[in-house]
Amino acid sequence: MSMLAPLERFRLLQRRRLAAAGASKSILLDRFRLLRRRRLISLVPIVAIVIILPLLFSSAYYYRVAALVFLFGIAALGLNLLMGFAGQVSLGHAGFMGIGAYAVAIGPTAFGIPPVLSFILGALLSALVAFVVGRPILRLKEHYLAVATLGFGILLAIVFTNEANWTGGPDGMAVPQLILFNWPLRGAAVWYWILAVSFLVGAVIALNLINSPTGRALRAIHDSEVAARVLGIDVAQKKLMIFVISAVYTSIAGSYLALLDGYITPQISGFLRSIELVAMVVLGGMGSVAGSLVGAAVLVILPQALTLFDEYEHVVLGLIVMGVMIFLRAGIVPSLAAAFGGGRS
Amino acid sequence: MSALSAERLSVAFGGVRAVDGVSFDVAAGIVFSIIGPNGAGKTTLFNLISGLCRSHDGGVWLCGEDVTALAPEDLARRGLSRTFQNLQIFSHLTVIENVMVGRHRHEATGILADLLHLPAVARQNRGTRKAAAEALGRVGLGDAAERSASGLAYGHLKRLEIARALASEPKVLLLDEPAAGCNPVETREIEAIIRGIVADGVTVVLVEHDMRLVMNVSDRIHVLANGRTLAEGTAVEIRTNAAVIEAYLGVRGAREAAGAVG
Amino acid sequence: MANFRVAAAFAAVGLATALLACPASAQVKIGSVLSVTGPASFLGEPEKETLKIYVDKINAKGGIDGQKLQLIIYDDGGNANAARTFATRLVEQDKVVAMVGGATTGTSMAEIPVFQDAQIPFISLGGSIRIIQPVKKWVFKTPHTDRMACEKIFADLKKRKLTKVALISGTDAFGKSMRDQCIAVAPKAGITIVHVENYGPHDSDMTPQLTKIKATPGVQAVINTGFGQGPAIVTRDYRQLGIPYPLYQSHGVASKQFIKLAGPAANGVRLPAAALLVADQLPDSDPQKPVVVAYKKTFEAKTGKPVSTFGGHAYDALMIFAAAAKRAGSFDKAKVRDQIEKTKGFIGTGGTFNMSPTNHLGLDLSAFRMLEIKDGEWTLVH
Amino acid sequence: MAEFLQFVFSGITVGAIYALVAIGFTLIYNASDVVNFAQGEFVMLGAMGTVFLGHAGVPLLLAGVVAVLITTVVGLALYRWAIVPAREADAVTLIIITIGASIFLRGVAEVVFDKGFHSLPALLGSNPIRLGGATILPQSLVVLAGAFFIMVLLWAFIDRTLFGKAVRAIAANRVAARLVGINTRIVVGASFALSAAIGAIAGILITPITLTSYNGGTLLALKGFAAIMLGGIGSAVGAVVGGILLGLLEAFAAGYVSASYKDAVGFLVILAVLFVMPRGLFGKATVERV
Repeated sequence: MSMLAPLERFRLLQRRRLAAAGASKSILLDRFRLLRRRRLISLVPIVAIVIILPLLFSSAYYYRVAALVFLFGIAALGLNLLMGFAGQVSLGHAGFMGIGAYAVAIGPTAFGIPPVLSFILGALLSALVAFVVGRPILRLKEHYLAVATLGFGILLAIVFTNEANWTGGPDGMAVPQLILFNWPLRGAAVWYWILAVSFLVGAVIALNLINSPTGRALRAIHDSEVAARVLGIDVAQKKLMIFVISAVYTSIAGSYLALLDGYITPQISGFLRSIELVAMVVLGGMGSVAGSLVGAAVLVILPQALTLFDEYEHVVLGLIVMGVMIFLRAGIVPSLAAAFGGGRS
Repeated sequence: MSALSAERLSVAFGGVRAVDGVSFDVAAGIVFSIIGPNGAGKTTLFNLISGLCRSHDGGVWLCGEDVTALAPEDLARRGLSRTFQNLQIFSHLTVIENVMVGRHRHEATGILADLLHLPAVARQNRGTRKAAAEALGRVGLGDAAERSASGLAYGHLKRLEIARALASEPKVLLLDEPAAGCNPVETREIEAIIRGIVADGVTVVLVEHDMRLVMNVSDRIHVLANGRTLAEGTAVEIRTNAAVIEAYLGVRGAREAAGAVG
Repeated sequence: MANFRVAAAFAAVGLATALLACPASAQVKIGSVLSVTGPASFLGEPEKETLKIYVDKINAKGGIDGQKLQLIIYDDGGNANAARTFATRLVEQDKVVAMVGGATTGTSMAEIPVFQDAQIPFISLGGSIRIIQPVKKWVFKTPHTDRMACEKIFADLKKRKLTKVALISGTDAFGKSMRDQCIAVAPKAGITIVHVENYGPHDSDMTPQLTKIKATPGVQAVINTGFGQGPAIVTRDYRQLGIPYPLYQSHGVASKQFIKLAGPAANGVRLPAAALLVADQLPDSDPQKPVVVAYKKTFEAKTGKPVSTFGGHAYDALMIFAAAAKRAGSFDKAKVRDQIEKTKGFIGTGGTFNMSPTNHLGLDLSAFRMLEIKDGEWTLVH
Repeated sequence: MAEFLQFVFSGITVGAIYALVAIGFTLIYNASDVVNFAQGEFVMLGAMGTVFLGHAGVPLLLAGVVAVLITTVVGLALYRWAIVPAREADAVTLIIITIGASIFLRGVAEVVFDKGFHSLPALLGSNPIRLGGATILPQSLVVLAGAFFIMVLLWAFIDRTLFGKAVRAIAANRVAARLVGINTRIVVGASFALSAAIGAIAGILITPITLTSYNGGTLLALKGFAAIMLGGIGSAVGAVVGGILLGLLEAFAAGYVSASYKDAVGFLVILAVLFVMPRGLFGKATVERV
């Protein structure tokens, strides 16, 4: 419920703004242009897909795969804000997935905190951790930043593996169900809708950010830190801010994953998971909101499709990853958008 | 009160004294040019003033305030802005967004408001966009506003940097070779832009190799050679300064300069 | 607009994938999700080969009640999330009547809710006792639990009058779980654990940990719980440091590969394992002998690889299912489940299974044999 | 004291392994700015290739040579078919390409070889050397010597030969290097080939200690990557010193702190070093021109 609040508020605001603007045609047109400028229009096809897809689904399996696509879309979107917009690499983001996941697992079982509250606390804890480690880590650049974030992620994975009294150790632990108003959230279809809507909310917030003063400052930092600084942008503070926001996105995705699976193991925060998140961002397209979803879709759906190839699965997966990056080097969405529409995405 | 003073600025890189005890004083509302042969330390001097590197000695004062140890972003908030010799364009942004970033120090919404796109953000975005469009108009790039910055020609990028710096409404503006790579027509346009900026009461500090431009717009000229001050004076004084002609302009330049005076 | 086209293309790809995934056969399907790749691939690989061989064998003999089996195997790479997705796929898409395998504890635990919800019998190949305790209606398993391995080792220690032991364990799931079980059952067995050490599953040198064990006073024996390459390195380093106490390994290294990797250092190591490893040495009176000899011959002939107990667990699970289906007279899931639970006196590679509503494993300590490695070969300790 | 010495020996053993793996990263990085995430697969290919050629009856020495050659060809192929077509791409894209290559190579190894663990015989036997109550295997010293040998060779190669000059020129400015007539393709291609060969040799030397399997390269590469960051990327000396330091840190952490958290201690120290020296112990500072 708490996750839905921002969306509700957003709609309310939109409605209020529309009402205030009156309904004259020219103003509506103006509004449309504004919407376009805010790029919210890029979400329209995604909304359409969210609504149409279930008509094609013949079983809960499809719902689950689609739900996972949106789930990893949220995580990739968070990482994309950091990598694609602010230009800062993180090879340890799965660590935040782990924090979110173990928050909803440990909170209710060890402390009796209701799952919904644990969910929120997990996001806050991730934000806090990101805030504390972010300031020193983000002073580093490029490969050094990469290894520092990598180390951070591995540290968290080690903690989740070793503190077996809390986490169940490498075998993992069960996660209590999320119950909203006496209605247990179970079944892949329910999660499909929750995750699709959550992704859309996350996408709206991301698009809001991108076109705000903060967002412009972040994109500026990506291209030239020096120029950003002489224009009065506190680069360290902005980087830290986006690191925290990005961590919250990823943490929320982690919480969802734990609740969806009902069971988690420390793999959730492992090095391979971090790399997978980075690959989603880069495959889909750095700096593209739709790209985050497409990148997630590719890496979630491929392993399902590639079972066809049996033992050659990984050979084909490697070839596809290389091929996409060689031929669509800006990422799938930006490259295809440039090829088809000539427009920016 | 002077808009900008530098005192005994010095910095060395790997034993080479790039800037060595340079002092000067820029009166408010003038064009103050810094010239010198390649490697004289002009850009390094800009970096020292704008806080990108730190002087071993002396200090910098902006409108009477000691700003010696301040970071670039703090200097920007106090009204110092600059452009770059090697372009520092935000190439993933559109032209107008580049300039909108220049408005950053005048934008006041918090991160939560930004995330939720509260009405205040929309209002402010409109204001920022308007101011940015104005700044673009002043450098003659009004038509290019919605284009991608990476698609602009070199000369236009130079102007884009000026517009971006202007949008921050600086008191003192450092221009690092704004006319580099420009043809004579474009150079005259840059000259007009600089005159317009000064007319608005902004103090301009200019590093430039195009002598005609320097001589035309400068109220005072400061000459560097090998990191040290060689001379300072008005255009006429510099043109006739024997040491400057010797060290910097060379024989051919001296004849040209003499011709220009005559 | 460009965005829309991209999104549409993405939807089309998704749809195509979905269509590809549609099955088209009317045989009786049984599913398996194994960790064929990843860190637990040494479990998944022989399990996969075993299932393939024996499903073919069953079909060659005309199937079960005239119906042929179709085996669907997915590789989860050792990842619990992937395991759950594939489990959902088996249930929802492939419509399997039973599931044999979930190679590790972590993946099995993630899969359990899917089969519990769908009410489909699930025979896991995971090691931990958590899979069947507390009892879950639709979930069974065939491998011995790590608790049994601890008890077997402790019993052997008592026979040798050794009571003070040091533990060294891998931080992987198997090693950690067995370590915890050993610590838990030690007091009951009259064993004192005087020191505990860990190592990472991919470490290449364990001498610091073993040095500390060597320096601990009073140690009489050392137990290493772990699987994969770690135990081989522990064994080698153990000899390098010249530690004089007996070294026990777990059933996690019950394959010839361990002896090959550890080399001469493996001599003298003891471990609890199923009779399968010493098939030829069993007395002819041993009821397990025909079963394990047959399995060993078949597996080694078909794959050219030495037999391991891990593949044996898959054999046991498949055969328990087949027998139960035959007894049930149909592939009705509930009836098959009831029959699996009524498995009595079934002789498999792991021992004799006697399941009940409260025991979904059905093995007792006698299933384990204590082996010692002598001159690079398994030998029975009498 | 004997205990302390044993931890030192353990650290040297593990550190030499990290150093040998780490050094493979430097040449490719110097020539192309690419951190090659498939470097671990080169290590694996060298080791598994030798093992399986040995199984096929090829004498081990010959098997090793052939495995190194095969890996070298794989390195060249990686450059020719994956890096060249994408050469204008940015660093992160290139990293993802090498990650794709590493998945691909692991996939191939899984099919061509097998999924089991394998070992190779130690070069100087497996009787431990005893010193002051502690022991070390001769193979540890072989690995250490190998790391130093390759380090010296690489240093001489980069500092003393025309090829090395070309590599440095390309590292400094690719376009300028091309303008003065350096065939960047040949030089960078050769760097990939040499890095692959170094990786394969590393794989053969360390396998008697670490054992090998089709997916054993990934974690080794991870530690190697951490080691070069500690030492300073691009420096062969940095790679070796970083590797040995990391090994010693882990051994002492395992001995005196907690074996469960020894990897954590390693990374914490790397983080601490980077906060003080943001470009590692031997990294060169770069000045951004504005």
